[in-house]
Amino acid sequence: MTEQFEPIIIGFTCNWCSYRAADLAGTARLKYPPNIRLIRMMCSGRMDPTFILKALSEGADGILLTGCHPGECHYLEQNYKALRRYLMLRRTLPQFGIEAKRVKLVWASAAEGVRLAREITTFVEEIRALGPLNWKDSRAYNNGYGVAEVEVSTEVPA
Amino acid sequence: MSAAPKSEKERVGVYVCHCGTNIAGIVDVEDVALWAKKELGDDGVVISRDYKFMCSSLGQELIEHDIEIEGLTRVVVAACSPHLHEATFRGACDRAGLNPYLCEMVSIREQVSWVTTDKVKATAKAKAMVASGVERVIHNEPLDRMYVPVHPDTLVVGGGIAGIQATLEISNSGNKVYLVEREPSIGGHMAQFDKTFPTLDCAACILTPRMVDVGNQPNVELYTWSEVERVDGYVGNFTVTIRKKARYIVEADCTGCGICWEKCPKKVIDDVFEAGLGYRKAVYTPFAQAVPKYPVIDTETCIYFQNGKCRACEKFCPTDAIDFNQEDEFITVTVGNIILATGYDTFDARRIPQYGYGRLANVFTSIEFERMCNAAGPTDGEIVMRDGVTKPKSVGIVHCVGSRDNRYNSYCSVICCMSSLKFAHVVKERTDAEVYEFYIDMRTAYKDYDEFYQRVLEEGTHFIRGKVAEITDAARQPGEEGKLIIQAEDTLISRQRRIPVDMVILSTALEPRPDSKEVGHKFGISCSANGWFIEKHPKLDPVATMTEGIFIAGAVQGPKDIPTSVAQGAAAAARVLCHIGQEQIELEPVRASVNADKCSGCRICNDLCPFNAILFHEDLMVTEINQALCQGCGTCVAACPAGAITGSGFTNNQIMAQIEGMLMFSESNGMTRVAEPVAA
Amino acid sequence: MSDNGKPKFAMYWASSCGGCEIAVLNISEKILDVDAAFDVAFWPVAMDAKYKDVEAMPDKSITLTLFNGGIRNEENAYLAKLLRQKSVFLVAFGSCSSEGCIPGLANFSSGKDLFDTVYDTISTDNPEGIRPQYNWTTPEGLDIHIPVFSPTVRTLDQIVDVDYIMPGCPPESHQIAAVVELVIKALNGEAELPPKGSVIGAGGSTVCDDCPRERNIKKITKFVRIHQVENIDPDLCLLEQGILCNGPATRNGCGALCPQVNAACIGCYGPAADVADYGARMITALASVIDSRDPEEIESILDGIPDPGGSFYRFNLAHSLLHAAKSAWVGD
Amino acid sequence: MERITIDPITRLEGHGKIEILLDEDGNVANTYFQIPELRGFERFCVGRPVEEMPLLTNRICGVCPEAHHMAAAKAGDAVYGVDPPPTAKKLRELLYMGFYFTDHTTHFYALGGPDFVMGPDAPVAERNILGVIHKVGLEIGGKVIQARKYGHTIVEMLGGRKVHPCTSIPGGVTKGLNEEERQKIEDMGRWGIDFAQFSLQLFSDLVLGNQTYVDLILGDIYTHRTHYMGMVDENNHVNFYDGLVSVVDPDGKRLGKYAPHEYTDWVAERVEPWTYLKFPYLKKVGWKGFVDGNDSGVYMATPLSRLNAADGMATPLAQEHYEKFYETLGGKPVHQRLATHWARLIELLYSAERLVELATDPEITSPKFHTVPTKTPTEGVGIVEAPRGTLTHHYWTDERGLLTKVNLIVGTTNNYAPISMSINKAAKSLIKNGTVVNEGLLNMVEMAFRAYDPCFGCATHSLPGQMPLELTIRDADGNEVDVLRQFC
Repeated sequence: MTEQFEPIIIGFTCNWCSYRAADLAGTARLKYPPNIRLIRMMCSGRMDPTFILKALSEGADGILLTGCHPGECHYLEQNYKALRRYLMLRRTLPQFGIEAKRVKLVWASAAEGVRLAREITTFVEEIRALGPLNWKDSRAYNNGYGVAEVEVSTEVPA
Repeated sequence: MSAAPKSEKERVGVYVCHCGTNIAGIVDVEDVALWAKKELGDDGVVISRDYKFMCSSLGQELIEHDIEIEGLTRVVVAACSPHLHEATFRGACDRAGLNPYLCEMVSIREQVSWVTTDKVKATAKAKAMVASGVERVIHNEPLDRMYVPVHPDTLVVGGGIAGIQATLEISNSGNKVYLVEREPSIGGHMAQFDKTFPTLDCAACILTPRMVDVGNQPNVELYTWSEVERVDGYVGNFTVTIRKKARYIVEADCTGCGICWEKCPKKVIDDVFEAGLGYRKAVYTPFAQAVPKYPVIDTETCIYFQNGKCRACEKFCPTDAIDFNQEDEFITVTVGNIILATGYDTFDARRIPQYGYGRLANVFTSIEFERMCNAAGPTDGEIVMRDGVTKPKSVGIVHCVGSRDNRYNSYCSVICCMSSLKFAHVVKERTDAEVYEFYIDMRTAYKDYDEFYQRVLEEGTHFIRGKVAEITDAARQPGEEGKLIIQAEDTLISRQRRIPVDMVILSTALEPRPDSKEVGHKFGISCSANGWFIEKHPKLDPVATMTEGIFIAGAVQGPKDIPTSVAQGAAAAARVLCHIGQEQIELEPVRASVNADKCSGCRICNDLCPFNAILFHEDLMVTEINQALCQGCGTCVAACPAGAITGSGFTNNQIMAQIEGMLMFSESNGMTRVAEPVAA
Repeated sequence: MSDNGKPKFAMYWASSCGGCEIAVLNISEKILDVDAAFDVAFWPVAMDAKYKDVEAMPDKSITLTLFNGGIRNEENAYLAKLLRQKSVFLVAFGSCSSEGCIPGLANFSSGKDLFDTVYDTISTDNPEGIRPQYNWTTPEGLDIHIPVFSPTVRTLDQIVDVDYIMPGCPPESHQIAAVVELVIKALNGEAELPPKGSVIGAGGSTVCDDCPRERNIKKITKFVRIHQVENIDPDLCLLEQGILCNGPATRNGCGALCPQVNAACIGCYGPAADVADYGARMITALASVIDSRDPEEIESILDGIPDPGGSFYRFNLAHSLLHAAKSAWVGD
Repeated sequence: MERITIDPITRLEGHGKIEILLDEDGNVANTYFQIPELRGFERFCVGRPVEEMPLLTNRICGVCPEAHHMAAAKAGDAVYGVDPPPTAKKLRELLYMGFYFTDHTTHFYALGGPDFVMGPDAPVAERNILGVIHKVGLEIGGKVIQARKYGHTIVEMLGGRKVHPCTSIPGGVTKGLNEEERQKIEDMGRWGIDFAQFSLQLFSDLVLGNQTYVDLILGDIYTHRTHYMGMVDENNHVNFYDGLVSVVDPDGKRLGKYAPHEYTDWVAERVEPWTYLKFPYLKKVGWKGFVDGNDSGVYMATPLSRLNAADGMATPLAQEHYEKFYETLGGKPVHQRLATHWARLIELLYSAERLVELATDPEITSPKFHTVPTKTPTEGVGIVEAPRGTLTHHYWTDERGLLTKVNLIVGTTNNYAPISMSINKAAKSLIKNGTVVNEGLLNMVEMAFRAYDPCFGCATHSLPGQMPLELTIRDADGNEVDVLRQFC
């Protein structure tokens, strides 16, 4: 049997809610797949689409954005900005041939360790189902490996 | 395009904590440490150690030693969550003379060992996270903690028991307090009550001395019949504008003798203090022991203000203290800290039509009943039905009216069980009526509460566990005529029951003030979905808010009883006094700042800051960020289309490098570096 | 240095439209200074010089090379490497060589896709599905060759090390004139050249900085297509009128020409300094000021931007973090 | 077999490549003129909003972005089925005339001029504008610069930018014209009429007055009997911005006139495996290879073609010269490629006259310069006459006005076949039995080539292909006053 695909997922967390939820999940010894790697920011409002594109271009297969529930942002309303940026980015990614589903936004309060662990587990499976994104290879390809030209030269003309 | 490379090479130390077996049990910490030295050497890792307990003094000394002897310029500690020990390790760096913000923690316990079962994968993930920490820390910049001087004066908003407590604590310590109260007198809801549970001592007897103290405390500047108009500035230095509504009384001349309200011909129903059960005059003080003693003229009902005649009060006032031409005053004060104790409102029982409040005469709300049994109240403490004479033969008390009900408020109002028990006791004490309590769960936590419950049980009150479905006057069975029938399912015997009574008391829910959102915005703090103000931390920081220098106390943060409100008032005061004592406050240097040269004045960011830290200079057409007001969320940093805003502590370079680090090594090739493609 | 002791100057177009050359010409009398200060060593449109002449030059013998046009085929890539080798200062001149420009939008498609479209249009008579052959033998029995097509459009700095970047489509003539002046001064030791890698001939902020339109606190409730606007207010910020304008994220230097004739900035000067991804800046900025908290309402507002990829990566797809669509490198 | 490769043909166009294959006897076996690049606008414009096409297709060519801007704008109007207000159309045409004025001026003085004024056999060093100035006087240089500046000023005034204008949108334009600007344009136009007449006078003095040149023009080397194409107004007069496309055969017989949306009935493009560029030909006649004659679908689209395909010019002065043109060259159609230079000057005069007509039109300053489209967008074709030939943009969109398909047949492309033929003919006539290939040959090839004023930037939507020019003006003491380079 072939080895199953292990996606790499970058998660962006809010210092006040989802990062604490991750702490809580740990303290409660909840188990979730090791495919996710979390980055802490002060607020989901710090979420810059650049970071998502960066992670995807560096080889991540999926991105999980997390923030406080609507109305409960520790900075009052910044998570709504995160929501809007997320919705707008999702409309752009497909034009790059990247499934919008590879980027997901979930709300998780500091108390919701269980929820966060569950969301992570679900997301890892969703990305596993989508398969690898492999953007790093594309960069290699475009950064001018000679073979790139040769490959196309044999392929393009009829 | 990757994070900007650093010119001079940093000397990075990596410390991998075993945390006993908490980490070492799953993550091969020795391997991680060795790997970091080998694979991240090119990135500046010169020392990489693993140690049993990094947070122990020996662990910390290890770091200090390496900084001093090995000349580390950056430190990465792979251990537990930064929320536990970031301060610890930053402290260690500080002691060794390294700027504390050049230290990064990566959480390989909460985020790796505790949540992962596969040891190989756990170790690989730990490595990736260490790499991200190293790549990030290289881009960390030394940050200086910010200090702002603290103005010793304090503003307390809300003159209920929580606000009074806070005011007294602070003023008694010798510091000035401005106490602002919306109503003509301080005292709040507590002043309306008759007795307080569980001790049953009279509310007025314990409250009024405190009110008087406030009135007499020279350090307190009391502004009743006043509201906060606007708040500018930041912790240590707020500028507050107070609107002092016109009383039409010259306070300097008024002795509070009371002749004016005796003589006033206009009698009006008092639906604030007396909850609509009693009367007051057009010129009035809400209650006898009001502080301050000066009355207020209610222009809505005053004959003179309505049709220009009368002026009886003016005629009879012995000190000519009436001034019909008085106007609202605006007072601006500077304070270092603010305590919000604006309390709660009660649920409008009309919203549950099947309970008949407002339709069925003898359905009362808890506040109405409080006034009724108050010796100073409209019935001189007599418990009577609406007709004002008949004593009830039976009384039904309904819990959770508007609480624990998804149609209204899902939360528990905390105090209703106890006040309902108190009502039952009072009814028993003053009448020979049968008392029926309808409850969902009986919640009598805290000292002596359950004992009080037992006592009421012994007094013979009937307890029916079940939510009341309906209160009606439609008699169906003999014995129901002329009565109020309470229909409920008794879930203990799982039977529908119809209890006919003469009087019903609805224990109405506590609700946030209707204007809590606006107030929150005015002070730059946030409300939860249901409108209670959010504390900085639900357990460890219950009276602070996300906004430095703004504290909350009492029911404004959520339903609570008097003891807790008092405790919170004192707690908030303690926090304020701590600030005052420090004379200056240290602020986290995680702040945003604008590069004026890069700012195009597009104004994209101008509406993004709920703390009003972003201001636009029309003349220069550039945006600036007030460092002290900025809370460091980074939203404007992420929004700036020109990349003109930097967020210290979480710069683009730091985060981009962190991302690179996490993806630099691939598990598929045994966590060795993925070669960057070379340009042909 | 050439025989006459003047430093050598070169200008080359790779895959470009020629607008950059026109812009250089439009500096009119400043051309005199170029002539006075430089000896034009290689400028295909202007003077006779074959590739072999350049190949013959000693390394670093050309002092200043303005390279415009993107890297679309092996010939472009070869010239890029050749001129890098021969030049002291290599300048990525204009949007194509620095950001990829409009032709960079080709990176949303594969090379195969491009060929299949172009050689099979409604007016193309090509029943045998002929495609250009990189190597072809003529009936006369000789092999003739056309350059191999690259999988994606690349920018100069993705091929070789670049000293300076001069943005714009094309760079505005007054900016070119200023740069020429600076370089000449520097050669005479009268001025300092900016540090390697700097963007030259542009401002340090974004287009709004130069835009005379009135601006208020941004709150966007709708996006409208410019041709659907009844009367464009000539004085109010276009974004505030719902017209998608890239001014806030686009480096200044042009003088906000387009907004001044009621046309939106389309981003030809590329991103501001230290910006990793231009499109991301537009997305995050616009999304931040959309005036709604309701996902459905937000989506309906976003419907006003029917082509986000094209609108936000119009001039810089080739230089974006993702560089191209997956199809471009997968090849179909 | 021997081969001669001219690669790159600098001073002709940026990357073009000519392969001349000789047979054993040293005679030309065949020539291959290759265009080595492609950008694929037809593909990557798909998905874009149609209102952006005037901005995107601008970038096909930085030499004549105005032409693409106009064709795209007209195609956009057609897609939305919207008829721009008269003022909008006139503003667009006004901008376009400004562009034509600059473009034709530059070409004649920069490229065509030297060949005639100095004579084709004059040494290369002299056969440039400098030589021209020495011969005819210093002040011309100043005038040429003035003419170019005026044209660019008009383009910037109406298009917002000197290169890549940005004001045309479906339904009209985004900016109107105020009285002050109008007055400026009128003045420049009037100056332009004088300049154009002066140029025609110069041409007749220098060229027509000189029998060798006349012989050269009428000589066989530069003659091809092909079909001709050009846009005409309702009176069959030459028009650059709007009208029907008229097609005439080598005998001058009009095969018909087609509306933009009918272009596919008339034009087809052939693909050859040895070049990226396609070869358009007349569909009705069919492709017979690179050959002359009534049966060959090869056609030409240049100033000469436009005159051949029309019945006259729409402005009085230009009309006079139109008549003189055919009298002098022996009736319609004129097949001699070098006559294109003369035809170009007649168009120069027309563009100046038209500038004044439009600038003095009472409607031109009206604030009604845009109509908001109301119909659902579908499909549309826009055609204008680019200086280098008929330019066709054809768009298909979805109901949101996003492009689903794009087809472009661009100016110079029309002339790819005839240019190849001219090169071939020039080579054949100049390389006989191993004649040493020298500068002379290249010059002759170059002359054959120049007549078309080819711009392969347009042609391939890929490759800049302007003719080079270096113009140096010196004062009496020989000091440089101004230097100007232009490649179109």
